[in-house]
Amino acid sequence: MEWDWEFVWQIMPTLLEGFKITIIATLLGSVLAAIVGLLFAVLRRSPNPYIARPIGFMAEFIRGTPLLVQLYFLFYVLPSAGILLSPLVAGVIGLGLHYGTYVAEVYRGGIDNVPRGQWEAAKACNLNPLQTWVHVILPQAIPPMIPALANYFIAMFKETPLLSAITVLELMNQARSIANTNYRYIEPMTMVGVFFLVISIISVFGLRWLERRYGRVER
Amino acid sequence: MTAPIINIDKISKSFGALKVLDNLSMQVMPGEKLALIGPSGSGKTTILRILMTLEQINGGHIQIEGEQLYHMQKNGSGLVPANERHLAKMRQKIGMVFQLFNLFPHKSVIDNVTLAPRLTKKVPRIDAEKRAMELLDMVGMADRARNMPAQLSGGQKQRVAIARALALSPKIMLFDEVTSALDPELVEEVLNVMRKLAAETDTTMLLVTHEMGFAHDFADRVLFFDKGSIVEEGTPNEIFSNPKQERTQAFLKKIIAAGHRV
Amino acid sequence: MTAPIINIDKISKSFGALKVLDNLSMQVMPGEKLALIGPSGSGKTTILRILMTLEQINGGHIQIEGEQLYHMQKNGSGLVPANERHLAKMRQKIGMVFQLFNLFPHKSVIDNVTLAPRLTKKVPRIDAEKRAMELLDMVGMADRARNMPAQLSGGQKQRVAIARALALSPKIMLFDEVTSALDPELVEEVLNVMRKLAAETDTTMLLVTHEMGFAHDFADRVLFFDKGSIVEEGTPNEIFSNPKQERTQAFLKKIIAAGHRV
Amino acid sequence: QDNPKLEQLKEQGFARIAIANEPPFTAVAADGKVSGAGPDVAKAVFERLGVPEVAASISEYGAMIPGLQARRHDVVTAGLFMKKDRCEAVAYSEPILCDAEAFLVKKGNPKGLNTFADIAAHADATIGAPGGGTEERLALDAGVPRDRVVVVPDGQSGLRMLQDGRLDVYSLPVLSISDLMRLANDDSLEMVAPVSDAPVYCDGAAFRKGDEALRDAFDVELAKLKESGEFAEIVEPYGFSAAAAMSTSREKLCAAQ
Amino acid sequence: MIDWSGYLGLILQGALVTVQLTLMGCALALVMAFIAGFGRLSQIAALRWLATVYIEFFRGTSIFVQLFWAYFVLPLLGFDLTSMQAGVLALGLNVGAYGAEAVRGAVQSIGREQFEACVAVNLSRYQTMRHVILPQAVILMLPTFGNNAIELLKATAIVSLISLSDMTFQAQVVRAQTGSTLIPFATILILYFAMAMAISAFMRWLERRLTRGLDGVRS
Ligand SMILES: Nc1ncnc2c1ncn2[C@@H]1O[C@H](COP(=O)(O)OP(=O)(O)OP(=O)(O)O)[C@@H](O)[C@H]1O
Ligand SMILES: Nc1ncnc2c1ncn2[C@@H]1O[C@H](COP(=O)(O)OP(=O)(O)OP(=O)(O)O)[C@@H](O)[C@H]1O
Ligand SMILES: [Mg+2]
Ligand SMILES: [Mg+2]
Repeated sequence: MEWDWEFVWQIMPTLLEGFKITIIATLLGSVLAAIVGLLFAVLRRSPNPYIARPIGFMAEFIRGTPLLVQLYFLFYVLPSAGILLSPLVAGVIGLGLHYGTYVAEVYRGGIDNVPRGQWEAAKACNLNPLQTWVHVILPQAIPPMIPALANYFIAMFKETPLLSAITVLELMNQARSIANTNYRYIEPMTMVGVFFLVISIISVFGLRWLERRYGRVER
Repeated sequence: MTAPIINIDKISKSFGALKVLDNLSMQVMPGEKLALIGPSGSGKTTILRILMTLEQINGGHIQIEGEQLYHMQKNGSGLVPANERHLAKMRQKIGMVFQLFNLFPHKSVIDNVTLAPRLTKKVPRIDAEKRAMELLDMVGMADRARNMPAQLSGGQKQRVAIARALALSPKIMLFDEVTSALDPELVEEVLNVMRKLAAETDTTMLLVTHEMGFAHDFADRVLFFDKGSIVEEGTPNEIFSNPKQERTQAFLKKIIAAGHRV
Repeated sequence: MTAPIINIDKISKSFGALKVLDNLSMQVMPGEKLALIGPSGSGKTTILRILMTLEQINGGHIQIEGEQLYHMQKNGSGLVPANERHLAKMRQKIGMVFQLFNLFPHKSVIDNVTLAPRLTKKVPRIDAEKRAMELLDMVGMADRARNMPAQLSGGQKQRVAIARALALSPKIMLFDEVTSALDPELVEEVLNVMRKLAAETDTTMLLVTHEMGFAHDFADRVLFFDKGSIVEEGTPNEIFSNPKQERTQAFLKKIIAAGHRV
Repeated sequence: QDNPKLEQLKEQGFARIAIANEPPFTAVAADGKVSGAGPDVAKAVFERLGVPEVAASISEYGAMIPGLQARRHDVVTAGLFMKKDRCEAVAYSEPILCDAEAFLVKKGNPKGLNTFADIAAHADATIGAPGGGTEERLALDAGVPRDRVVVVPDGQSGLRMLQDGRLDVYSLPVLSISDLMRLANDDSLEMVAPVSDAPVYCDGAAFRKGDEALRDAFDVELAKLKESGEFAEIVEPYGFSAAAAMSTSREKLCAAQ
Repeated sequence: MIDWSGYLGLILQGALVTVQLTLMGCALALVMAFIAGFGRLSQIAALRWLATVYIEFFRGTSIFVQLFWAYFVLPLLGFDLTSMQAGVLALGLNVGAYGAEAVRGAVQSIGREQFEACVAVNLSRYQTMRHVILPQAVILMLPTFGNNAIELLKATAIVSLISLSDMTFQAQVVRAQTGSTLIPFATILILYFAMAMAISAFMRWLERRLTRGLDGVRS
């Protein structure tokens, strides 16, 4: 089978349409993962074992099972419990939960890296726990985490094709639909690869910049 | 006779199996300047950290200005462990300066000083900054108010840390080896600030130090610690020139041999 | 007169813009014990590292036993930079002991000593271990042969490192501040081993040290370095008791003031 | 004779067939055994051709023709209905299974959707169909915009999405819809069948272009099978009409738009 | 009456395929990780470049795209792969690219002084790697390898989309045949989690074994 440039141009608008959804899913998924991760990280540190343990197990479980199956679960099983999610919402929740467990580890590392003396100084300044978190710990913990977080968000971007399995019309699904109707796989599949590669290469440079900008803390 | 501002009553403290403080009692009078000396591991830091509520005690009681620190009255029926709210109230009376400064590295010098008043006492920014500038001026750091901590030398950091602790106007100040992490040539600038502080305010001060000369000049009273209890106490002259206990003598001899001025 | 075993001929070495060695020449006779002293940053370590082929030179020549170190003859037509094979051959003549021991942490003491002979000289394990035990015995570490390096003190590690370097029977041994990473009470045990070594073998030895007293006892000749060149050289007595150059005098004065024995 | 592909299949003793995960065209028993109308016919014909076994692999509709082209299967027997452009992409045998199209809708058909044109005309009605399947094409051709044609991976998903109100219509052949309704046993659903603006389609065994010789040999044995009545015995228990398949031809079906 | 035990058997057959895929994928990934990891450390610029291209390509394009490419496009280019081979190839090459970075990082984190000690005792480059650097570096790689293996296990679920009858695929089949969604999906979630736990238990055991007697060497 020969490569057909004309066909490539013809399918480009459709692919771009899908790409838009891919980007939206990644952005929303990242925001959700950032929030979910924080919840996981903070709850896992809870002194109450009845909170910390189940949350810990849940995070392990989510991290140990495939995102694809989790998506099926969210999309096909939850409705029998009366929770009906649109494909994109289910997809974003799946990405957010799954990557939230990774992000939680990044938060944990970042928080553990804030020296104990900072907690103690906050106490000596009589800050309450919320003030300590907001004004002392998080501002120091978050910047060094940014490169690692960005890394996971890029990884998430590369997993968005899984959303095609729950009927989200993102890049991969558009490509498959093109392939199905035209009986040509080579161009759409390759172009999807190119899209991902281009974004990845750009993000490698972005990451380097983030690492230079935020990677180090001066104390 | 006035009442002690700090009354430590038979407290004990263990880390796991290690008993660090054993049935220790001591009193501090308002405005008193106290130096705590003794060999490494004798529990000096631990006492300060307990007063700052950074460590829990395993037994005994502490009163600050007659009020329980780790306990509180429960509707007349007796003492119960203090809750966070009670501890926060008690902490208002106490400030601490750490060996490693523990400045907030993401905040400028002035923000380090104003953070606590603004958050805990809701002092308006403008007032907090005015007061902070006075304090920074006192420690000789007014011209560095907009710098970040990373741009300062160790001695400068420690002076800012002192200003930060003073910003809450505590009645009691705790100093834990505030010069021992500094390069030798920077020690004096911090000690000068502290001399000035001791002379100018009537804040009660507890100082842990290995600088015997400074302890001599600074303190009204010196406590010599060993293995978690007070072996000897007295005026600086009594302790440094005429120690009665053998252990105190041995400790001072070792310090002198190591080249420290007494 | 015999030929020098090491002939350094106008070498220079820069790190980026920083010129560390400038047109330096020196000779070492077989069996000679040489001490290299001088202020920090004067290039002492760099010379040893160049001899061990851990750094490249930027110009000049070095001969070991009359053979080029960094160059080799190319079919009569002239000198070309040495290839890895030539370097490996030349390295057989040289051993080095590092300031931080650099033992292989995943190998037991005896394996550290036998690894190189077994791999590079294909010595059978049984022979290699026999020789290793002799060497470990000499450095007083025979009873620790089966220990892992992590279980040893710094002084013990350094003695094993010496045995490891000796295991290849090099003609030249390089020692770079082998005691300066050790706790004071462990220094002597290493120096004793080296005294014994100096007395018992006719290996050529180059020693970089800040222990002037040891340099005095150990060396046949002392070179004083400053800023990448040799400022003064002579017998230990000449250098330590009667230095001619002002810079040497200043350096020794400073060392004595810091409390080191000369 | 001159049929190297058939010789090769005989040699290896089995043919690789692609099937869909869609009863009753195909069925997988609890022991993993593949049955269903399509595979059963293929099995019978190949046996007669001297190829004793078939190795079935389940595939998405969209992946079948590319899979055929990529030599992943020797033949597709999955209810892949004959249409003009498909006839150009693959070499079909004579018709095997025929079925009309049906809609699965909520009880009472609240949006009144009886044809593909109805869906196109409706402002926000969504239809679910297998990706690359006939129904997707029909919907798009009828003018339903892409974002209202949801590509559904399999029948159970479609059923589910309809029950959950994510779809207004789920479209498959009549027999597939019936089977879904039987399994679901849900009386809040009903079937619209046949859909009047969709023709009755028939599938055939689809071979790779270039394997026409094998296809022709297949046709010969298939004709004999139909003749003997054995064909009807295979397909009718699954609900398919043998007569429908025998009354039409590849030529006719491929000519239709 | 649905024959649940039969369908459970079907899922277990799928589990077997998943295990096979994981094992073979890990084997390929391990080989690629070392080849590419050392490629990046090579003194030969062309090898470094080649390894970098491999790593960036496989990390940059989604595993999903790679799998579809291996399955649908490679045969068109004349490479005939069974779906099992395509799955192992895509998974192994993808995860190998991530592993390569772990190999490189671990080797580089062994201090320069170990390399210098090897020069001083005249070991060749190969001997240095084989006897001194690798034994220390492997221990540092293990935690990352463990995570990579779990990522690979999870990625095997994607092969269900190219019709390889792995566990997820069999769950889909069971779902289509029985009409039940919850039971097959819950079952495979638990099985995946059990496999992930088994992998991490194995890696912990391996780490303990390899670090035995090395206490206090590195942390
Ligand atoms: N968090 C802790 N966990 C366990 N042991 C501790 C902890 N903090 C202190 N200790 C132990 O308690 C003892 C007293 O410690 P403390 O820091 O009070 O001594 P110190 O008198 O301040 O000594 P130094 O002059 O070295 O600072 C020591 O033996 C120390 O090891
Ligand atoms: N790898 C390197 N890159 C850049 N500069 C270097 C490097 N190694 C050494 N230098 C510089 O070369 C100069 C000489 O260093 P060298 O280590 O030889 O001094 P030294 O005499 O051994 O000093 P010391 O007594 O402190 O060990 C120093 O200024 C040092 O900073
Ligand atoms: Mg202390
Ligand atoms: Mg040096």
